[in-house]
Amino acid sequence: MSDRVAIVGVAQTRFSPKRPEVNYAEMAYEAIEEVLKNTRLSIERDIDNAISCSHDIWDGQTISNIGITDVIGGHLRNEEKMAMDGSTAVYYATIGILSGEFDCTLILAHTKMSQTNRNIVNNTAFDPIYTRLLGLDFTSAAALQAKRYMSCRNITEKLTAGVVVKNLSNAAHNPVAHNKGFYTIEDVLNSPLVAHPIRRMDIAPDSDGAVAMIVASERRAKIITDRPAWILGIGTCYDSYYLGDRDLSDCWALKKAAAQAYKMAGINDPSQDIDLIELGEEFSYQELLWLEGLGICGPGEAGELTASGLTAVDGALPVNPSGGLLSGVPTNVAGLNRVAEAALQIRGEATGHQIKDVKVAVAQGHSGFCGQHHCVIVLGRE
Amino acid sequence: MAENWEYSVFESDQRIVAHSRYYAGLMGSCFYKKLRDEKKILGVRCEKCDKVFWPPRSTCGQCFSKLSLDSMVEIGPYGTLETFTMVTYREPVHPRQAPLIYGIIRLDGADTGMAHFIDGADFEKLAIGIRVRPIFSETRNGNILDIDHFEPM
Amino acid sequence: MKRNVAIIGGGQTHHAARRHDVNQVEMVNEAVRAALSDARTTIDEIDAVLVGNMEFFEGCHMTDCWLVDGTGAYGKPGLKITTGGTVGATIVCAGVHHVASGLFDRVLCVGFEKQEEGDTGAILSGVAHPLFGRSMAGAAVGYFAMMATSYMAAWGAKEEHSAMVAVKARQNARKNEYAHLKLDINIQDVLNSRMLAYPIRMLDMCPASNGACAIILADETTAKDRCEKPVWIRAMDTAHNEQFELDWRDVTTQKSIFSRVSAARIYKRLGVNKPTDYFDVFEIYEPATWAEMVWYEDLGLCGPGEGFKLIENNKTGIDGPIPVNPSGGILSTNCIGASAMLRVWEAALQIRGDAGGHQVPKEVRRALATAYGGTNWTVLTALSRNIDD
Amino acid sequence: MGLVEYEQELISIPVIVDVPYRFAAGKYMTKFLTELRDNGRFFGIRCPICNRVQLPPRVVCAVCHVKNREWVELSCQGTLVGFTIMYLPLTDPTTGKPHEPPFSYGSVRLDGSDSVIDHFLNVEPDVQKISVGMRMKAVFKPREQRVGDLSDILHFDPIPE
Repeated sequence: MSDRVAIVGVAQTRFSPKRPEVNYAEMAYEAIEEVLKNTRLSIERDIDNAISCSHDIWDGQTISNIGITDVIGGHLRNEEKMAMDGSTAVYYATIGILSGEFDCTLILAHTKMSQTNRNIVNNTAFDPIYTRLLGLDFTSAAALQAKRYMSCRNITEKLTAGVVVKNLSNAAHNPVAHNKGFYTIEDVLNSPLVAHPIRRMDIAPDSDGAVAMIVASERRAKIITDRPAWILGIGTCYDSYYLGDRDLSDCWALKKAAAQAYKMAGINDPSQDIDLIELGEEFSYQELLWLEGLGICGPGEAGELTASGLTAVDGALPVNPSGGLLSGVPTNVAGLNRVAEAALQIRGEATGHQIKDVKVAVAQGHSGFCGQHHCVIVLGRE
Repeated sequence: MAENWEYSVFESDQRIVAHSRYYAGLMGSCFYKKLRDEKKILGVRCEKCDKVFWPPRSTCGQCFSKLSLDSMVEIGPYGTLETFTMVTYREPVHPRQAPLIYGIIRLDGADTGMAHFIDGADFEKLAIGIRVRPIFSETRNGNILDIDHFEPM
Repeated sequence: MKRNVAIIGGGQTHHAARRHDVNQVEMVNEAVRAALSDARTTIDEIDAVLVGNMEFFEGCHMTDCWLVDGTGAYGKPGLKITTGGTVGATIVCAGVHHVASGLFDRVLCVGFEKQEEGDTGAILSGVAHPLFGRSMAGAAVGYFAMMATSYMAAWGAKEEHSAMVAVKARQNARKNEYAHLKLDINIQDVLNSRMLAYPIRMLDMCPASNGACAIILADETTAKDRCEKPVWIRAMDTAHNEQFELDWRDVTTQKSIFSRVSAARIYKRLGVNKPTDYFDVFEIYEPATWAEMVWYEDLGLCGPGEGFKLIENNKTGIDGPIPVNPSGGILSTNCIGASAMLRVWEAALQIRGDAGGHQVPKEVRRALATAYGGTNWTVLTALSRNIDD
Repeated sequence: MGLVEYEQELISIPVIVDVPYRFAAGKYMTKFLTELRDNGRFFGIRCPICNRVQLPPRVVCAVCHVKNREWVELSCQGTLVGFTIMYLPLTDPTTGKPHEPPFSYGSVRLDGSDSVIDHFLNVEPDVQKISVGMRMKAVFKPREQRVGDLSDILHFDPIPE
């Protein structure tokens, strides 16, 4: 990119299974207040655009950005709500700044998963004509993908359990995570089957929380911080819709999204050029499948790669040192938090789980069941 | 303000209930009428891609060709199991009681799969690649539950 | 903006109360194909697809994923935005940013609503805060009714004035082959229509429509290369209003109001002194008749309290000096996710001279489109025929 | 092909989307709703910068981008600032039945507040009998019927001059 855009500030609420004492606006404002304080920016003076990320049906409110207009600084000003994973908000904020329209954009993603039932909400993402009446939800759909992927690629349940063990122990060092601890592969394999082959511990738990981020043009970024996390590449891509349309053991759309982002960032060999990855594993198998989509290894190789320790915090390519989504990050917030964690690593601010010398980090998020829409963001220190 | 907070947490239980009705369109109506009245399953062929899609669709997602009603072809009724899972939890949106088995079935003559229920066999006996056949519902109303489930042959 | 952006094509469905012959994917596809054909472009040449829709109205989550076959988004970059009634214009705004960024040359923007499929009443009551007002089920009609009583009390307008707006919209719609409510009605018909909330009658409100609109945006090189009549997007401005203070219905309020603030900003940016001289046609988002008169005033087409005189003197008719909504507007067609995009597209058609039966009988160099949604939000879009105009 | 009839019935699929929610009122609305329910009192919140008293209470003053802190008890009396006569049946949430139209409905600005409450007006549904500027008073349901919602207010009564 000829003009550059950078992440200049990040704030996360603590993530929690349930925040009964706050409504979603108050929860969102915790993150907004924090990011403004960290960057010493004011909405009135500095922020010229706001992008929020959530879904009406999760929020239980029609046009649910009504509920955060006040706290995000939308009154008489610009605000746009994306009904997608939060990673896409970073993508769109970058485009907004590159267009020359904006200099400094506040991004917010929030969801209180505790206030409703994820399976009922997600069932409405299935088309009402051919699939919704079957009662499918994201867990049962993911299980169909997991079964296909694991069978076709000879991925054992031990290998996916390894992802859980790694991410939950990583989360133990992340102060905002809520699902964490030191478990064994047996612990994971002994947890109850939810939808074969997916077990309870393979699933990202329900969480409440919000993440706020400020993205700025190069000119502004350099004034705001001496440690900007530069957005080097961005990419998104839609896959086909129906479960039966796709080769579920592959993730074609992620490959296309990654190709766009890598080309822009000048990444030729992702397995060598990337120092760290934060990706959206709502289910443990997704970490392996997405790693293949991100070009880190060939089809079916991600399981052994993970078992070898390559993706551990002390490995050559740490993946989800924050604990990932398995550590408890709400839907919609998920991808924005991936970008936020990658930015914290680039900025050297990942308290408790900082990886040494991260120069290039990749964040990935997805929307829809089994990854219908993918977004890839490449961040760099330079 | 937070210092002397004398109020207990206030939560309110509510529902949003929407009565929706979704139209299947001309091609979808052909599909459901054939299913309901004749227990036949239709897909649609894209000549350009040389592929047969289920569910039928009036635009090929791959090449954006317009597909007409004349391109509808009968597929199945037998098919091959591409993947499956057993769901152990219960939700009000499920039309049948857990544990229930979902599968994706590629019907003979089609290039894409259909998600549906698998029944009539022990879960342990299921495997990717086995042959299955549809069992149609006794009463059929013109929706996807007109197929009750698929069972191994 | 770093690059100039033009509308190089667009299309819409024939909007209607019932579209039982198509599903959502197919309905959207009609508009997309119309836009591609109008722009003489193929889907392969589109770099990104942006979708706007209020999916809660249909009871569908993540519709953008379901619609990939219809929108042509399969294998392409894209995103979905939901900002209420404004969303169609917000999507155009997002498309403009995409093209201006230099990363995309041709972007397809799609807005739609298939209102008959969902439960509009249940979902509209969900707009209210769940713990403050939702149980009262106030409904949009009550809001515009209060705006109307305030307007009548403050400025001395009569129910006949709102009826004139209602008649103008539906008579204009009769000239627009795509419009939904094409009614050959007169003032008396409006005044005889069923009272919903005094003084708002059935014919004072917008219908619930099924329909879609698609617009293709391109950079300057592509536009000049590929399009005979590109329409340039000169400026856009968005203003929201805070959650609980809905002051638009108090027409005498001295507070800063979204509509006036946004108009002032976009006029300043373009150097507009007198909007009625600067713009040749207006396509505004008027969910109720009275809102159209308030828009006249807030956009500066007349002074405060003079809006009803504009309609009384037929200034805003299709052949008047300040044509407003020659298309028939929202009062004739309201497919929420498409509504605000239709304002932009209809404004572009006027500039191209391609509006057909509802083309205004004068030269159109510039046009202004407004949007309305949420708790009093707007997006304004200024369009021109000449790139440096 | 003979597979398809062109003159055909059009299939539609009815679906009830029924989503449960447990909404948290949050810190600000909790005090407002609890006081309304338990004590029949109204509380607003004052912006430390512009001083406007907002109802319902909320975390941030949207105009000044600052956190609200100072609670203000409001009167149960106020002034009518807008009204309509509703001819559409609105559902009464406490009974689940429609509120029999026509009825009067309006916005009342409580004394001491800068915001309004929209509610039923206990006035004959006749435009000649309602006017902007009328003084109004909140009438509450009996304590045992109150749940912590605006429907705890039965309606607003006009205050005789």
